[in-house]
Amino acid sequence: MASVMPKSPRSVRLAAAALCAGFGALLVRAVLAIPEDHPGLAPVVAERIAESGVEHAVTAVLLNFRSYDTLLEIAVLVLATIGVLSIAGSHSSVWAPVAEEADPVLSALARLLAPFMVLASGYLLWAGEHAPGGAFQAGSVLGAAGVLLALSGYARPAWVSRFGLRVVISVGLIVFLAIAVGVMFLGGALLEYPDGYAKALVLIVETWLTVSIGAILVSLFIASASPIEELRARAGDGR
Amino acid sequence: MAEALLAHMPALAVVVPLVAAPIAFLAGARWGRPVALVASALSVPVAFALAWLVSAEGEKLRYQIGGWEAPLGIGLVVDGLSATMLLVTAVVGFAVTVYSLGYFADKERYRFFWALWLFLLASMAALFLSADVFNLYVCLELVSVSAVALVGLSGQRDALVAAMRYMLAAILGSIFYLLGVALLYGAFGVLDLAHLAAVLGPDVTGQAAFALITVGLVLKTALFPAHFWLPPAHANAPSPVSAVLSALVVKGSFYILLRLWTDVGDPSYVPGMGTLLGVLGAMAIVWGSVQALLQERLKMLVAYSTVAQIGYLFLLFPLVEIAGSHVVDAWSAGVFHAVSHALAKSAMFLAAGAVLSRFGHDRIDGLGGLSRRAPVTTMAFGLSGITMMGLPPSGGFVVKWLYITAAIESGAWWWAIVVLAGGLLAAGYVARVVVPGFAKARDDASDLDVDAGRLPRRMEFAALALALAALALGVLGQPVLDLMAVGSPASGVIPWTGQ
Amino acid sequence: MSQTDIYTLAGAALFVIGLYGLITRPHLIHKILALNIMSGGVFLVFVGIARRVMSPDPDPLPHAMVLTGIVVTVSSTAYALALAKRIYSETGMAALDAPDVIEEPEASSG
Amino acid sequence: MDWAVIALLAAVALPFATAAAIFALGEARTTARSAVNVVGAAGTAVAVLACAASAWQGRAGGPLASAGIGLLDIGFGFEADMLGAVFAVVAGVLWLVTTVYAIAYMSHSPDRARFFGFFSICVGSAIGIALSENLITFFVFYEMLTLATYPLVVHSGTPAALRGGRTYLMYALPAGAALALGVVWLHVLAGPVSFVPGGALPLGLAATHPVQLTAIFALLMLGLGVKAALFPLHGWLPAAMVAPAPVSSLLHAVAVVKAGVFGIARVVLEVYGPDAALLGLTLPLAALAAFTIVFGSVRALAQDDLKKRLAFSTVAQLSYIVLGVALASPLAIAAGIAHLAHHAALKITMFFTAGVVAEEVGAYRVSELDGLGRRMPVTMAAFSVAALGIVGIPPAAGFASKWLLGTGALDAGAGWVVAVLAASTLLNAAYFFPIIHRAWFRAPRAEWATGPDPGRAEADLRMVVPLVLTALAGLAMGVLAGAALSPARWALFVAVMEAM
Repeated sequence: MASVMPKSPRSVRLAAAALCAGFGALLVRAVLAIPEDHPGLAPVVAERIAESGVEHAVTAVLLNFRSYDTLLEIAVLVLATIGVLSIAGSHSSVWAPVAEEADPVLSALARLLAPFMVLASGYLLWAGEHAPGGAFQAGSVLGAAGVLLALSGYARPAWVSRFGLRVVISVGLIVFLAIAVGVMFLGGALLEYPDGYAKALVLIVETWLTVSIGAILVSLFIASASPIEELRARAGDGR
Repeated sequence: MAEALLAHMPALAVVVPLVAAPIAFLAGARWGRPVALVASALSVPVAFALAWLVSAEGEKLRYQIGGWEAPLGIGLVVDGLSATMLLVTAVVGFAVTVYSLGYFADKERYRFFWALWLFLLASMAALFLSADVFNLYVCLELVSVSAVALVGLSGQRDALVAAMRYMLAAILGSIFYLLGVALLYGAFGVLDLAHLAAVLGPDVTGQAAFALITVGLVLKTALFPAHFWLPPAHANAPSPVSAVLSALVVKGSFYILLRLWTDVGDPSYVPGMGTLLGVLGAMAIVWGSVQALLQERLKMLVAYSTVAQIGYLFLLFPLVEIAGSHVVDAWSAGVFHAVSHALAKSAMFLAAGAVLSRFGHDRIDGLGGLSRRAPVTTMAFGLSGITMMGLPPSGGFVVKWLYITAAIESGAWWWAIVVLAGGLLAAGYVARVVVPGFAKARDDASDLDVDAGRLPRRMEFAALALALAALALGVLGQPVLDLMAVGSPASGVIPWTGQ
Repeated sequence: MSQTDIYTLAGAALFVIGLYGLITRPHLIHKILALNIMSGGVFLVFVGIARRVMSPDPDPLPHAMVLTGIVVTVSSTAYALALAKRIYSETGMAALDAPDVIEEPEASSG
Repeated sequence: MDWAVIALLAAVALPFATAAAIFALGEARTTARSAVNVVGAAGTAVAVLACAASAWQGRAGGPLASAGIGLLDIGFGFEADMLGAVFAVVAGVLWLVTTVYAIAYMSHSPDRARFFGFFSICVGSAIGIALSENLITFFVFYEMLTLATYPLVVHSGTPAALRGGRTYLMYALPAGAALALGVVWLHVLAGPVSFVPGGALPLGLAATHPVQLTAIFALLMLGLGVKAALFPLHGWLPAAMVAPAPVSSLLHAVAVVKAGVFGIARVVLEVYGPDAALLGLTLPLAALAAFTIVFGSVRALAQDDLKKRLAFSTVAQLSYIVLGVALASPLAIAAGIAHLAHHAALKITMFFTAGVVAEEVGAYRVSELDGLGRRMPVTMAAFSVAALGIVGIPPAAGFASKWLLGTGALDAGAGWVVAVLAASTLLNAAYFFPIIHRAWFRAPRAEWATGPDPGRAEADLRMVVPLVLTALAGLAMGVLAGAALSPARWALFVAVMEAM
């Protein structure tokens, strides 16, 4: 962006340094006073993990014990995406190919890598049940595959319409909400998975979340990226 | 069936707008409108049902999400305070929705408004119900991102810059808050508010956590001197958004402060904190009012009025700390102020927005003869001004009454002087708008476009209805006072007593 | 000094460094990055707290919170970046204030 | 529900309902609006008279009609008692008369819906003040009155009007703040304060908290003194004379200013009671009132602007009421309360007249009134009766007030008051007689002879009839002062209760 950006005045930097020193001192004191032997909630999680439907403690917390956090977090993600779309201009420019004339080598490599990334994404999704992994990691890899394709000129798969884009972005949240509310009709509380169904429901949620997260990350990337003409024009200014 | 439905009311308060939000997003420019209208209309009976439940029960209700009890799971807690805030959110939200249907006549340009708006309503409901410090962080982020996105929605230059400033302040506030949550968990090993209250002790880490959280939330609440982001954001947002930002969003972070300092701990947990917040509040009242007196644009004036009125919220903390047996008065004053200011300020912004969208400008010196050209809107503005001034009969008067009572009872009469002086300053800036409205109509004295068409009536009357509601609180406010006292520190118990 | 302290102190240091950068750097991208550094510091504090349990597996709760926090941070960062970019394309400026009147954000009254 | 309770609620609610209807009907529907206005005012007049009747029934300590709604431990309540009924009847009945006058007077003015709407709110607030059962309810309506008067003061929208309005707010709003502080403080100290004849402070409070009670008294007097136009808080009243004539007539001679003196009466007699004298608060108040009487009269002497002269006369006359209340002997209290009604009828007549004169012949100054008696004999006759009444020439009502006040002062051992009365009477005469002299005994102004109709110039009957009626009422109150149910007799009843 702008090539010359003046620094803040010296007085501001001094004040900032003083402020940060103050916070730093407070933090050091507070952090060192954290009790070393407090078990936190780990014992409670360990005690109840068998009921969660998954074996990995972090996944159990994320998708069952504290699944409400995760639900709202997906809402933040979808919300931010809508926000980005709302200021990024029209849909069509969002989905315009980023690179019109992609490097043939890059393009070929991307096409080669993409299926493996989708596969890796699937593995991460499945592994999350008992090891580090899960929908977010899987979605990130899926998103990375999409970004790669976008960079190499495949940004707009033929099936993505405007409505289709909106569906893909929000499907994870909608499925999650549908299950969260649906279980209430079976007599439970919000997000209370019926006995024995936890594993299946968690998997359904995670699968659709993976799809949405992937789509969202690609959308965010493309919406924030500058069209190639604009980049070129600016590069021209710089010369 | 009805009983089962009632049992799920806390969840429904969040779920109704939260489900509607992605649906509105899918539905697009045209069909997002009815979706939003239905969802925000449904939120009103849900909020009333919760208020009724809490009143009937006479104590806190808990709803454990996922069936996992605290401290493992996340709870929704409905007490008088949260029910009151939900009720205000639902009522103001519905009025603003009705207003917005008229305001956003350009459907295509604002096609994302409805989804963002519903996300904001959902996140406010989630925030007011959450019983978990980390879940509150997620709620705060939902609130901030949806609020900022609504500010930037118009895509106009000033709005974008204001949104950016707001965004940076909001994220910074969230990070401070989150660090506080980390330290709280480190010190006490729980996240649920009630469990936290039970184990909270005089602990350096805990005190630092409270301080960090307070810094973060003060930033988000725009308490002086962290108010720098508020006036441009609230003034440059589309007017219905301005209304909700000033009426509800700043109250969200204040609500968490209130929970922490009066429900989990008390203002003496960190020595001097109550007084510091009160002094900043007093400075906000003076600074915000003086700035409002100097503004040239109506919406900036109203935004600075918000800066000032936020100050009143924070007088609660020193008075709760020192009021002794009269803690009820101080606590009720702050909460009642949150309610009456929400109604009055949203009315004021909606009125200002009506002026702006009908006459194409909001320069204060060009509003001569306004009372003749737009009597309903002028009336709405003037009536909400009465609440700002704290004159009877209005909700603002009850606030003033309670604060002065608490101040005199605890011998700290200087807070009473602050309250009264703030009322007089408010009269000054309200008069700046209302007085020229009475000026004789001369063609050259007014910039009000003679040919400007009529506004949709629902826009003018949405503002008037909210202003009248703020006024009615001053006489018929007892049910609200009763409601908010259920299960709160106002019922006479403060869980944590510092040593 | 325990393992926990190393993580948490490092986290605190990142927090403070980010805060300094946020205040003193006028460039919007710098500010957004500074906020990310601060978030990273907070996450590190969480990780340190998770590590203190004297068992082979760390406390899962802080980890879950960090994961949630990361997604939330990603979301808000994405929106902030999009906003910064839009501001640049509208105004040609990558800072909130005109370059000659840059102040720390806390002190500017907008 | 009891008829008396219905009357009580109707007396307070009807003016507000009328206001709402007027706002809803809007500017264009003149006939419907006027009809609603007259019907509302007539209904209110009936309601306040019914309140007076119920107060009379309960005068001997019987149950009074009351109604209210609770908020915190504040409680908003109304009660139809003897003292309140005086002010309620004065405000309610004169509203009906003024409405008729105002409909004619304002018939060519813009923004009438706004004007009559706020006018109704003012009257409703005044009646609310009269019938308030406790200090908080009183305060609520007092502040409503403050705000609702503003649009009427600035009604014409001219720069002068806006200036007058600003002056008014500069006085009234800080006064409201002082009053608020005093009311809350008293509430904290003494608990909920209902108005009770003979004082409402808990026993022994004056002995234990003399300083606080004195400070509260000062705050209350500061707040009430502005509307009562006590020196040095009177400055807004002459400035507010830019308002249209009906406003000056009903509000600035009756409803608004008497809300202030009525409040002083409530606080001194029915809150502090004997404690006021015990704490040594009544003598300074009486002295201030006496000074205001002389000061207002002297200032009136120097005014050439007719309405301003009347305004300063009002400043002086209001303090008669304050003085009577402060002297606290039964006769003096009776004088104050009776004067509340007497002055209302007399002064409203004079302001009606001033409005008619300004409208019909364009005369605003005393020096422009030469020979007006020949052009407007009926109007000027009414004016003269009222002027003589205020000066205290028997048998008009002012004489009864002054007589009671003088004897009451002697009862209270305050002989100096008689001197103040004598001086004031001379000054009254000095500023009113020239007007009467000019109107009746000087030759008409030359330019009137050349006008299209050099003869009679009486105004519309809808304006003349009201001012004749109020002049006659002023006369009757004096002539029949000894009759049952006259204001003077009524006031004596109240005074005996208060002084018990």
